[in-house]
Amino acid sequence: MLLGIYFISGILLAGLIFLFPWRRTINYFTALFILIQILFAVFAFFRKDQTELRYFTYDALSLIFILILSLVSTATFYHSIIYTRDSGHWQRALFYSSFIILNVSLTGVYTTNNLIVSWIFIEITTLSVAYLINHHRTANSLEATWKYIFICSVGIALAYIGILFASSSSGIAASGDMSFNGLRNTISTINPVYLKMAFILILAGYSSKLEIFPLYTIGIDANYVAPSPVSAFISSALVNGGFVAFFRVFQIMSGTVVGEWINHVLLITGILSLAVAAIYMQKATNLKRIFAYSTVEHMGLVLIALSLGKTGIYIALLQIMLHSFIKSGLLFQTGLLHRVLKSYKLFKSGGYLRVNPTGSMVLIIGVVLITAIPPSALFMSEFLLFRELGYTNLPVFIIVALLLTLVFYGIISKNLGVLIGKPSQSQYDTPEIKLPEYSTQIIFFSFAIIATFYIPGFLNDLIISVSGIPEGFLFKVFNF
Amino acid sequence: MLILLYVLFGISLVYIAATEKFRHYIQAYTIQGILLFGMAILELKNFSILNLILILAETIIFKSFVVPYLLRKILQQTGIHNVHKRSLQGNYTVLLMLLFLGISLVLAHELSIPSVNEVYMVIAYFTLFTGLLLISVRKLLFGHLVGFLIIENAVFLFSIAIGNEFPLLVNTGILLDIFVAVLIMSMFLTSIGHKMGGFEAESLSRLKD
Amino acid sequence: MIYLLIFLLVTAFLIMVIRQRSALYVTGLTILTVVVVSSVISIKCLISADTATGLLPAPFICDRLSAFFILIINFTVITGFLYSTGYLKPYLKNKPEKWIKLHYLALIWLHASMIMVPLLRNGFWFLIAWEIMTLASFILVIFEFDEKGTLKAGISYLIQMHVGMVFILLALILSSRGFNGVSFDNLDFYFRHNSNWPVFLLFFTGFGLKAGFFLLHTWLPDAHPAAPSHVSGIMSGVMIKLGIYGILRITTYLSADFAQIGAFVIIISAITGLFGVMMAILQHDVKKLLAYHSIENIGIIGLGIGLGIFGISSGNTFLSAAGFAGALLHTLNHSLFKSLLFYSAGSVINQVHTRDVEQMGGLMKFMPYTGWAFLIGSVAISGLPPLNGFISEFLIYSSLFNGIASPEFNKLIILFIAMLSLVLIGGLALLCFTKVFSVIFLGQNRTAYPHQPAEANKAMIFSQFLPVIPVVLIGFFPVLIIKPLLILTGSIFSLETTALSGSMFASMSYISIGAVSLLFLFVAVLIIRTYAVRKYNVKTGPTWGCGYTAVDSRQQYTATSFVQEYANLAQPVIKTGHSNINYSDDEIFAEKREFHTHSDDFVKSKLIFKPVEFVLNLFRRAAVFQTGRLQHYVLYLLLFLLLIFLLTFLKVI
Amino acid sequence: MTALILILITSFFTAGLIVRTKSIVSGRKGPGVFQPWKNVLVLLRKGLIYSEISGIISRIAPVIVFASVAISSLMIPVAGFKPLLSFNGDFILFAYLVALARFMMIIASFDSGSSFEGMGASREALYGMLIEPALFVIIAGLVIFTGQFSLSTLFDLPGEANYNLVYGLIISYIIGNITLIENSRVPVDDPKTHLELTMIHEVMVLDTSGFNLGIIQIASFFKFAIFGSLIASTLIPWNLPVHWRIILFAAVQILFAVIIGLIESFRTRFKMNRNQQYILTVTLISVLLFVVILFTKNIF
Repeated sequence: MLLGIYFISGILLAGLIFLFPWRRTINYFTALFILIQILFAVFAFFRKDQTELRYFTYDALSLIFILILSLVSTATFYHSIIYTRDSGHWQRALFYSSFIILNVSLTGVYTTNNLIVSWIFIEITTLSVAYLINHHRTANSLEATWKYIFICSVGIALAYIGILFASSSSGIAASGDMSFNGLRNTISTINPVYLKMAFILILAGYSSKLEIFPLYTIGIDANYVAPSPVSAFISSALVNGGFVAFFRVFQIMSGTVVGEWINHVLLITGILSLAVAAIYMQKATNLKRIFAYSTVEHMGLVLIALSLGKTGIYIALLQIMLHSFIKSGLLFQTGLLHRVLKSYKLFKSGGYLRVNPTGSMVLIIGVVLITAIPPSALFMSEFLLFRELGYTNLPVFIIVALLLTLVFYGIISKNLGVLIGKPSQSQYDTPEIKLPEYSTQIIFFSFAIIATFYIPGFLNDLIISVSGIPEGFLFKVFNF
Repeated sequence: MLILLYVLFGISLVYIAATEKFRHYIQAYTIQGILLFGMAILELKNFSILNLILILAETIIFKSFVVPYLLRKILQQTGIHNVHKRSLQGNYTVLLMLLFLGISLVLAHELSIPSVNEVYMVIAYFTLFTGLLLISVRKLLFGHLVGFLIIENAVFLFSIAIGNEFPLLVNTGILLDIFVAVLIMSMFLTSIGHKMGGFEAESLSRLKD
Repeated sequence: MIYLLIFLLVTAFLIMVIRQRSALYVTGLTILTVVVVSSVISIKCLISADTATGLLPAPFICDRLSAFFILIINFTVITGFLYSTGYLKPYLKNKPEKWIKLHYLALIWLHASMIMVPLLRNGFWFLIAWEIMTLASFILVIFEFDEKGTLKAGISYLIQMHVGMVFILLALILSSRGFNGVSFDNLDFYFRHNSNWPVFLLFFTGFGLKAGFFLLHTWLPDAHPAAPSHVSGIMSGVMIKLGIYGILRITTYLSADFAQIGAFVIIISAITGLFGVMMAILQHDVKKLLAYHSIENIGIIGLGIGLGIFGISSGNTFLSAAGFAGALLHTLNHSLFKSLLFYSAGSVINQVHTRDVEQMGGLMKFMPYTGWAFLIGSVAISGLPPLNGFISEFLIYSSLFNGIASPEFNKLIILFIAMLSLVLIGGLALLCFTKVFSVIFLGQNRTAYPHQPAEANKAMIFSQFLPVIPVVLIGFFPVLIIKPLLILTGSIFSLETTALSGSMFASMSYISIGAVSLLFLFVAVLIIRTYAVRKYNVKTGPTWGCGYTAVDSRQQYTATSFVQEYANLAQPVIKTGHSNINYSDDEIFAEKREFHTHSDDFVKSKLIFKPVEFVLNLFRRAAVFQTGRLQHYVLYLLLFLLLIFLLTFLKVI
Repeated sequence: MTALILILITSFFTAGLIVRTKSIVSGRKGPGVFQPWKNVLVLLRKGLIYSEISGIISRIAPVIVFASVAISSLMIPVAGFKPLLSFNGDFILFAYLVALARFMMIIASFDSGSSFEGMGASREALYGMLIEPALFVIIAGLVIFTGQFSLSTLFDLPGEANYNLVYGLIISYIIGNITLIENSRVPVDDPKTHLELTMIHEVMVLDTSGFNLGIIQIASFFKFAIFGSLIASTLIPWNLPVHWRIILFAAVQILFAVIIGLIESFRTRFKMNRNQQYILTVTLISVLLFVVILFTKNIF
């Protein structure tokens, strides 16, 4: 019922925006939607593990991501208001309506308990995010959008074939029960070869959403051309959507006979993603592309973590959660940077520190956090990751450490260039950035810092219940 | 009867791979839609009336009418008719198709499971590969779109082959998704044509480091 | 931990919002608070017999080793901060205000993290403190980002520290397999059941990167010149010592392979020391020179540690106790005189706006206090009596000769090498510091100064002379510290030092006598001289020019010429390159020309830069895969699937 | 105390003896044995002239040079006569006090801003650096040989079981060479030359005058006596009666001075760039001695 209200109100509001396409009304409608979304998130917490509308369940995993979504989308909305200030009416209407649909569909992806429904919602996110990416309607954004839709659709088609393979066992086909539970129950009857096919197709297909190798490229392009609030949203909430869809399949399959094979595939994919991110980052000349590659890197780490068993799942969830906050904060800040420096290009911008000291402080904090330098809580998850790797797989440890160092170098050196390098223009416009605009970034960043020392109990419980590790695990490792 | 449909489907794929006129693509695609409808009817034994309507919508209406209409409209708007550029000679494309057919045979044989008709799988794999091949070798965006549509056909074939009967709601969702995807893609295609004055994939390679 | 961090975060926020001037006070106050609290704790810790665990909340553990390092850190940070109040004044106007505040903030964090590093044993928290330390110092280093090369130096520093962190992490993780937590305390168990040297080597690499041992030192000579002087002083004085701390900490856990480890440490330290000082002599950038001297001193400290480990292997308590004590004392001493030297150099640079010693000269007249401070530092760092550098080198020498006296051939060779290198280091350091002191402060200025140099301001002078007090005290009265030092060493490394303490005490008292009588004799001769020449007016005349009367300041002996013969001698190891422009044929009247020499660090150019450049080039070439074409992206998908199929088919995965 | 007195006495006549030897060999009558000291006494009673450029360093450095050499002489044993300052590791203090003197000499030479004095300083610093290992290698050898750690006992070679006069002679040879280098004598340097370009020690004191020059001269006399005493200690058995020891000591000192005089008479000085080779040769010989001692003690 709750979800129904949420869906209907979302769709209604998305439609209403077109009926009343004025700035003020649009903002009100979207604000209303955001409010509904937050309320939904709150109520969902009280309905943990209940199923609604047959295909949707508020399990621990979905609750985590609904929480992140509602925070990120609130912030995105706030920044979008400022960003779309000068857009045309229809452009803005399209923007917000797509944004609402995107939110709704992401909630669908997070909460659904059905393989196919999850697939449907993933496809909707692709379609709805297209208009957000194409907001500027320049040649570049058209190109990126085209690539995004096309590759995503091809990828998702593959994923669909994968799902078909997964359901190929006699039992599931007969009952037509494509819920995750159904799959879990019948999975042992499926031919392992088909399972492998299914897994690899789903992984490759969803890699476009997950922003990992092989289909990471479109994510980079999309991040690059999209308005920066949208980039932030893509890098966090949308990527999380891909993760949830993939993770549910993974969690079921990892328990089977092909579990080990899956771990190996994940390891290979993760390292490939990491390598791609590390190598291409060195050549990137655009701030947003660098951050996009950093997303690829983090998702690669998440995959590597997933291959490490229960603790790995804990690490992956922690990593992806923190990454959502930090990366979206960073990209919001990058948007503000663009307003000052007028460019994301590294060789065109510089001296940010002089022009916008407060903003550059925020950027510095963000960069520190994203590179997992303490006090970033990412350090905690990466520490755990390295711990597991050190115990189980030393060569991978070394490769990952090397690649991370490269990434570290890339991010730090390129950002420093922007921060304190030589400005190319003699005079930048005086920035008109009000203090509240930094607030979301600062809040997100402080989440990421505080998490090093304190993870809220309910959140920790949720992550633990998803990953299934023993209760006192963290205490033992960290002597909290 | 069924085997004839398979063969016809395969021929249509080869035709698409070999031809150089977009008009022929559209025609072949229309025929494929009808063929798919036939296969679905013949394959699925016990279907309800609702399901029938759905399949009808999916194949005949969607694949044979709406999409070809859209495609034709694009062609009219842009005035492009021929594949005048591709990265691979037509001969090689056909040879590659042959290779893929072989691979599909092997794959279908290797991955066979009792409950699934192997011939279906062969044709499904073949369709999938053809779609991917088209995307890889064609240099015009229109060709890519057709490639994507063929991949969607492959998906349809797989779902018939593996024999899933998804609940109606879900099926509608899938249908709607694909439909909207194609719709949006064609819209973007048109605007790319306007913006960039052409459909060459070359012009869409500026986003890189 | 949490309260401390909250406190620091609140200060951080406070500093960012308040005005610049108050920010300075807040910084001072915060540093003072941390200093007082940590000093009290560490003194308690030093006094109490057992390792006092109850003093601090959970993740912190204080023992005497950490207490010792904390006290050193506190002293240098105080002087550094005081110095910065004067040093930063010219920068206040032309740097963004936020940047200055960030600098203060980083200073606080650097201090706090340096205090935390020795207090933490849990690997996770330790690494957090370690990384914060790196980050804070990085921000401090790139303070003058407008200068050429600063950023590059800073980034190279940051990356190398990161690599070092990975080594430490790896070592920690490897050694705590089978434990729940990752902690140094697991080493005890690990070392008792496993081969010791591989993990020790990993730790050594990680900590050695911070400390600047040979091959791992390349960040040091770049970062120190780039940093403002107080930061160089703090970094060189204490931060790199935390690398030493780490090595000492690991050493306390060792339980086997002492001979191999000791030999390794001695050899690498000998090379480090020699290399550091050999490079230092050829530098004309005063701060770079001092940075290379830090490497040299790390080598000396490392010799002490190596001797200590060596001593354990042969059961020679004297050898190990004197070695460790020498290392500890030299750590303290170096923090004193190196910060002193960096401060003085900073005062000079502040006045003459160049770091090139060849453009200085005659500053003793303009800045007498700074000159005196630098002279004292130079004498001390050269290890000359009666200052403190001598005392620690004396301890290390004692340990060495004690080892030599009871020999086995294999060990003897190593000790012999150690001795030779220590002697050579001493001689070379003398060459180096006579050069740098003379060229900067004596004679006349070689080029015109941008403005008349003036004495540094009071804060700077005060903080320059603050370290002089312990430098002189330890130098003249080593008797006062030798017993506590040996007790400290004994309790850290669980050695029986009472026997050693007696003979050492005797030696030290004689050294004190010698030093004091030197002073007395000096004063006495001065008085006699005054008495002897009382009838005459002390006259001044022109410098003897060998009959040539038009002597001017450009004819003075320069730093380059002073070390010319040495440079020729060192040519096989350190190439000194020239850069000059030849005359062309159509040039009838010669244009103005420049000639300068430079000596490159072959480790940096050959072992670090070349491979890195190669790899980065490779990566740039890898970009051909990024075509921006949609078809290719789909092809990647196919290739990926193919790869996985193949791997599966070949049973690789 | 006896040791100090003996060193003092030695310092009074060695320099004169050298000059005397040289003059006799070259067929001149020459000055008296105490002429150098008379010169010094004259210097001590003269006024001071400083360079206009020089500052405080020129004024204090000579005093420190003198003081540190004087203090270092307190540690030198004379054939069994205990020195005043004697403790484990005193040779380190000794070596470093000499180095302190060198440090001060060098910076003092730079203080006047001269175009010559730096040359001497450069050479002094380099040669001092190069010769220091030789001294330490000898001491290390002696430490192995005797198991002692103090100058007052280290040089008691003749008292050791495996003693052979050859050791004493080699050590004397090395220390003799060290003396020549430390004191800038022929063949490393010619103190009587009048060309600033080729001088080492003398060029460093070009701008030093009067009392300051005097005490620097005294310091160099001291240095002679110190090394002479070390040679004597290695050659004379320490268990002889006191008077024998004093007589032998005097004989050794006279011989030492005469030999130096002879060397200065008959040898030419090296080209400046060959000096390093010479010094390294001395170091090499000391390492040889060390190896021989290793053999003797069956450590090899």
